[in-house]
Amino acid sequence: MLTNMWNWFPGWSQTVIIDLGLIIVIVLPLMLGVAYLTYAERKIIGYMQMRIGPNRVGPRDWLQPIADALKLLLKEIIVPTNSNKFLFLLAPVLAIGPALAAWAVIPFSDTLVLANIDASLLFILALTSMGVYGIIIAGWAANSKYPFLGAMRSAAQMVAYEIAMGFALVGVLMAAGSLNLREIGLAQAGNISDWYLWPLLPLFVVYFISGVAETNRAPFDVAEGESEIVGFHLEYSGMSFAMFFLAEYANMILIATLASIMFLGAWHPPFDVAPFTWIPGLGWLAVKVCLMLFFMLWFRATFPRYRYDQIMRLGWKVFIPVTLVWIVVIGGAIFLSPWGDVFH
Amino acid sequence: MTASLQAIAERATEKFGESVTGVTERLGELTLEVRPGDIRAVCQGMRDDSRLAFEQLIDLCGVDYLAYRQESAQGPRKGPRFAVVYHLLSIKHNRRLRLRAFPEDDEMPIIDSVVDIWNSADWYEREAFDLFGIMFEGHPDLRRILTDYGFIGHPFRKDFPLSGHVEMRYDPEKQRVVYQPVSIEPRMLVPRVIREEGYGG
Amino acid sequence: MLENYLPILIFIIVGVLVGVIPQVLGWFIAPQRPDSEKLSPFECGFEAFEDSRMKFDVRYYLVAILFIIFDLEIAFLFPWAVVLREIGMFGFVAMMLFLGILVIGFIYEWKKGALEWE
Amino acid sequence: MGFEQILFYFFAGVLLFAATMVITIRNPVKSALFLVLAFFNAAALWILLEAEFLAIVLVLVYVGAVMVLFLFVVMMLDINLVKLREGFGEYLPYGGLVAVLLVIELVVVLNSPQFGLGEMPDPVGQAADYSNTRELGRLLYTTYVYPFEIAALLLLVAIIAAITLTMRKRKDTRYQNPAQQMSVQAKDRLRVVKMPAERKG
Amino acid sequence: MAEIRNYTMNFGPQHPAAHGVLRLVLELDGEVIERVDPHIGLLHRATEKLAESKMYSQSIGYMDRLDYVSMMCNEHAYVMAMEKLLGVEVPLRAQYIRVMFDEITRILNHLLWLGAHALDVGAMTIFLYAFREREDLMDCYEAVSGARLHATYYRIGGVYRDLPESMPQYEASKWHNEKEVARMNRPRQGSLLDFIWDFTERFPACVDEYETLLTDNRIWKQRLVGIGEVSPERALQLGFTGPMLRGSGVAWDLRKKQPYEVYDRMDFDIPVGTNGDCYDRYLVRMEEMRQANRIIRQCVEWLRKNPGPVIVQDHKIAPPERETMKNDMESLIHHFKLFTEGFCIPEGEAYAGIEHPKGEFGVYVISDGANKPYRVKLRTPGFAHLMSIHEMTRGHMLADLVAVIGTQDLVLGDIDR
Repeated sequence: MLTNMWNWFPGWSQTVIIDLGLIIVIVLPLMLGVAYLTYAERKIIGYMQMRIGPNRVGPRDWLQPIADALKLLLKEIIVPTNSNKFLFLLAPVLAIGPALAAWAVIPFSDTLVLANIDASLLFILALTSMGVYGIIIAGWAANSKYPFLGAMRSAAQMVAYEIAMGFALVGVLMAAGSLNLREIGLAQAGNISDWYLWPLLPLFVVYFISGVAETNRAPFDVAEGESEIVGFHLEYSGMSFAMFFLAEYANMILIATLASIMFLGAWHPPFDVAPFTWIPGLGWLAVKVCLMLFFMLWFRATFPRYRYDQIMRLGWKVFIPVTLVWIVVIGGAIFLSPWGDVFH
Repeated sequence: MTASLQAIAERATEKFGESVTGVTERLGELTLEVRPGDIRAVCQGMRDDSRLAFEQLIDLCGVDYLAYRQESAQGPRKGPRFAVVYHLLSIKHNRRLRLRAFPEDDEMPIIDSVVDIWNSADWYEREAFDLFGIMFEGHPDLRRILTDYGFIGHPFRKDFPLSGHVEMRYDPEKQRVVYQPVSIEPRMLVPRVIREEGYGG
Repeated sequence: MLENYLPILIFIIVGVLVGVIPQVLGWFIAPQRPDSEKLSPFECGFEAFEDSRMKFDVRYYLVAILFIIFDLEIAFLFPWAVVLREIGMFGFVAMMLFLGILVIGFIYEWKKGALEWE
Repeated sequence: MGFEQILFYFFAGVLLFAATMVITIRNPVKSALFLVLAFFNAAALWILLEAEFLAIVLVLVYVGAVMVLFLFVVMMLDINLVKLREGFGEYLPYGGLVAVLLVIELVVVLNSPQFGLGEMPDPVGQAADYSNTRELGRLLYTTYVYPFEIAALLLLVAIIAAITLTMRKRKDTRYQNPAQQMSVQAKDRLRVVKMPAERKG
Repeated sequence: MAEIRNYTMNFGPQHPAAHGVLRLVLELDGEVIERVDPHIGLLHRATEKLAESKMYSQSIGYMDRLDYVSMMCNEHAYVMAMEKLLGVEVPLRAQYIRVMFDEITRILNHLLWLGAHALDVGAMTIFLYAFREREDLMDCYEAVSGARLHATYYRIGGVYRDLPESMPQYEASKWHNEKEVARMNRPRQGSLLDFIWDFTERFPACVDEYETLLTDNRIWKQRLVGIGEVSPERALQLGFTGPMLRGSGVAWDLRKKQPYEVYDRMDFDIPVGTNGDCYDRYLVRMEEMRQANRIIRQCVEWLRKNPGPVIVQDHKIAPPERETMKNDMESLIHHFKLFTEGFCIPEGEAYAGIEHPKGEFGVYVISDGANKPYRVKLRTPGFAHLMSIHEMTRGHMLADLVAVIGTQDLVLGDIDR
């Protein structure tokens, strides 16, 4: 009965339904991951600050993120009077859209990838550069002073760190020789010594820190620095605010995943020996992503906040020269030096 | 009269002559009465003279002498009503000094400002103006500092009732805060009494 | 080749829906009690001074232009990095020349203080 | 009418709609956003033509960078379109003339024999593992290296022009040199003074 | 190019970094501060006018609410001014208790300053660490006076009562099982002095913990070094006192220069900065916490060895114990007299300044022989420091304004009085 119901659909819509199913399989765990990342952040930073963190909702306080989501659902969405309504409500969509769409090309293991297009790395860079729009329009549409200044500052910050990120990715491309993330992952096969972490260490550091700055987190969260100009989503409340919240955490997970795919040998176990290979590729990727997320949470608990011009200085004057120099060094290593075959 | 205070008193009377009208020393503190006209010259001298060297103006406060010893047998004190008291501190000689000046006019008490001698006098003078109504001539920005925007009267004067004249209340119908005449009548729990010397044996 | 891009299109549509549906849901479920005080822009408790459109600050314009130029630089670097091994030394020297010219521009910016954000 | 035709007409339709909205809408920010929508659909069309690298770079550079600049400028300058549009009436004939001229040129060029459909080889569907970027890279850095270097010079000119036009140094800002800030050591900034207590009182 | 008009903005009362109800009207040129105009007075309670209508001992409670972060130091200045006018001699044990609690208050104040300052600059964790130590010190306050914050423990002529012999214990609850409660009660077995002694042994390690997190942190240095620099001459001109003055390099501390109570018997040092920027003031206050710890230890050692009266025995000023008041006619009359009409202070005026954690806190009293003061003027350090905010932040950026507000250790109760 199922089959004739299945081929009742015309040919092309069958592929659409299959893809829709695959997308749901990616989006749902991602949403849960984002929800429990917020919970993990509150718990981990809590323990770092010798307090317990949320422990009231649900058995072993596992339902806290669901409770947060429901609360935000029931909060009234306030649209300030002299702001233009359409843009005000469009901004969260522009923030969350690119954050989710980038997951289409992420390879979770050598076989599990939704859209194995050739230029997947370029696609992700293009989409993250789209993320700036949500913030700019949110700041401008609210037509009030604080969010506008906050939006301008975070936009300029994201713009500055996108360049550093782009250069860091060029380094990975030179090593891997292909834009396709799956091939970059495959190029790092073998044990831990083959990961791109070691030959491209400065690029890894620059990429990860730029990623943190790109998502306006930890020492770079000047846009929504509580103690100064309150952030661009100041006038938002209810589900619109939840969208920005969701977008920030989705971007965090995206940056962590990209960093582990490109530098920490994607789904490869550290040692190609028996006990390690039992865990599937996706498991190893999850471990690495959790490690990177832990670093991001750790940053937030310990570091004070950079001042805005120091962030721009770091972005322009430190990261871009470092990456440029390292690109030339790798280029030289591939051609001139004997260990050119480091990148087989 | 410890040696250091004695030195200040002599130096001051010798340097400023008749502009210092009174010198009293009590409880280890020296107080100089200064004529209001040349308060600026005295303060300038206090700061610049190497043997006085009062680098810091610690405090400047207004005093309203209207009801001074009012409850005593002889009745309230005569003389000018408002006074401005300066507390100075010398870091070099580790000494303190108090200057008091009585502006003559009681209706419109006015005295020269010492902001350009010690910049810290800026807000103190604004506070004395706000709470007592003492005008400071030459002050760059003499506005109210502690009382509400649009407050009428000078609250710390003795003739200003403790409960004030105006009350502020949230009015639910108008959904905003409204000002209205004060609704509590003034009451005195403990009477103010001045005991004469040798009271009760 | 094209069947790879169909899921991306659908994913973008799903992403937009994930952005829109909760807001629409929130619009209907959450209480709606507009109040003039609530709807005024947040100004730390006092009414805003004047229209919030900030005067033109040239810094943002300069950062945006520099970003475009460096973005183009990255766009040129990408294909070069992919075919690095095939085009050999000649391609490498060509790119070093390209980067050299742009590093001159970068140093010029640095010295003129265009990167300071004061 | 294959699935791709449907997509093509959809994207082309949205592109035309967005383009017309760009020039007709009143609010400058909304017109900039419609321009972004137009670029997005142009990229989608290019992907249908399997020019994959160019499409994504179009999104990366135009939507990611150029439109951000447009939005920055448009949001900050209070351009009121009403004033810009007043003169629409009397410029119409000249504008119309130029438009007609343009159309004629297009018709002449496209009807010439070289551009006939026959001469153009219809685009061949590429194999699955075909890498558009790799093809582009092979050509760009080998045969077309000379225009590539000129592109670099163009970018250099753009940098210098942008800076000389807009650099405005603020005069009285207090700068901190980060290198000095970080070289500061706690121990050379603090001295703990052992001080005998002066006599009491 | 269009004329760049400055951008006026409210750094208003409802703002996370406004330390209470401080409203700053800022004029910004893009990101740089052109003008700062503080509007204070939102927390003005006319304490001085109220004190004029209350008996002398009744307005000790007001003094706690002035600078609600260092409570006993405010009381100390008020009480010292009255004792100076009365010419009464405070028993030695009471002086030692007062010095010990002043130093405990100094640590309390510096811990809250550190937490708030670090939180404003972005380091969230320090706030929680600092408040962990504050809990223990507030337990000392509670053991002595019953209230964690507003203690009203000092009285004219000494302190209210002697140090308690036992400390309250934790009980097991849903959140803490027996084993944890036993661990938490370990320092609470002995008397208050033992508890304080145990605290002083733990405290230097805690200060080292804060220093490891902040002092050599590159971002902390970038946010603090060179911000809000004040030269020693300007500091004196602007009326700076306490850590703000010492941060600029002037070695001036009332506890050493004009010692009161038993400070001249205490052995401690004075930290002095060199450049007078936020980083120096941060280092000065951190060192002050260590020195305060040393003073507390010396007081505890002395207090353990010599018991004695804690308030002056002259019952015309200090009320007699309640037991004697019930069965002795003489003390009943004194008790009745003190609590209905109070005592009269002979005519005169006095100024008593102490080394308050924020600077020099002075009380200037004029009495005309009545049972109520004629005029009480409170010289609070915050008022003088906030005056200079325009000069310290002009030309800096908005984020530095938050750092300067933090380094000035502003508490609006102290400024608005």
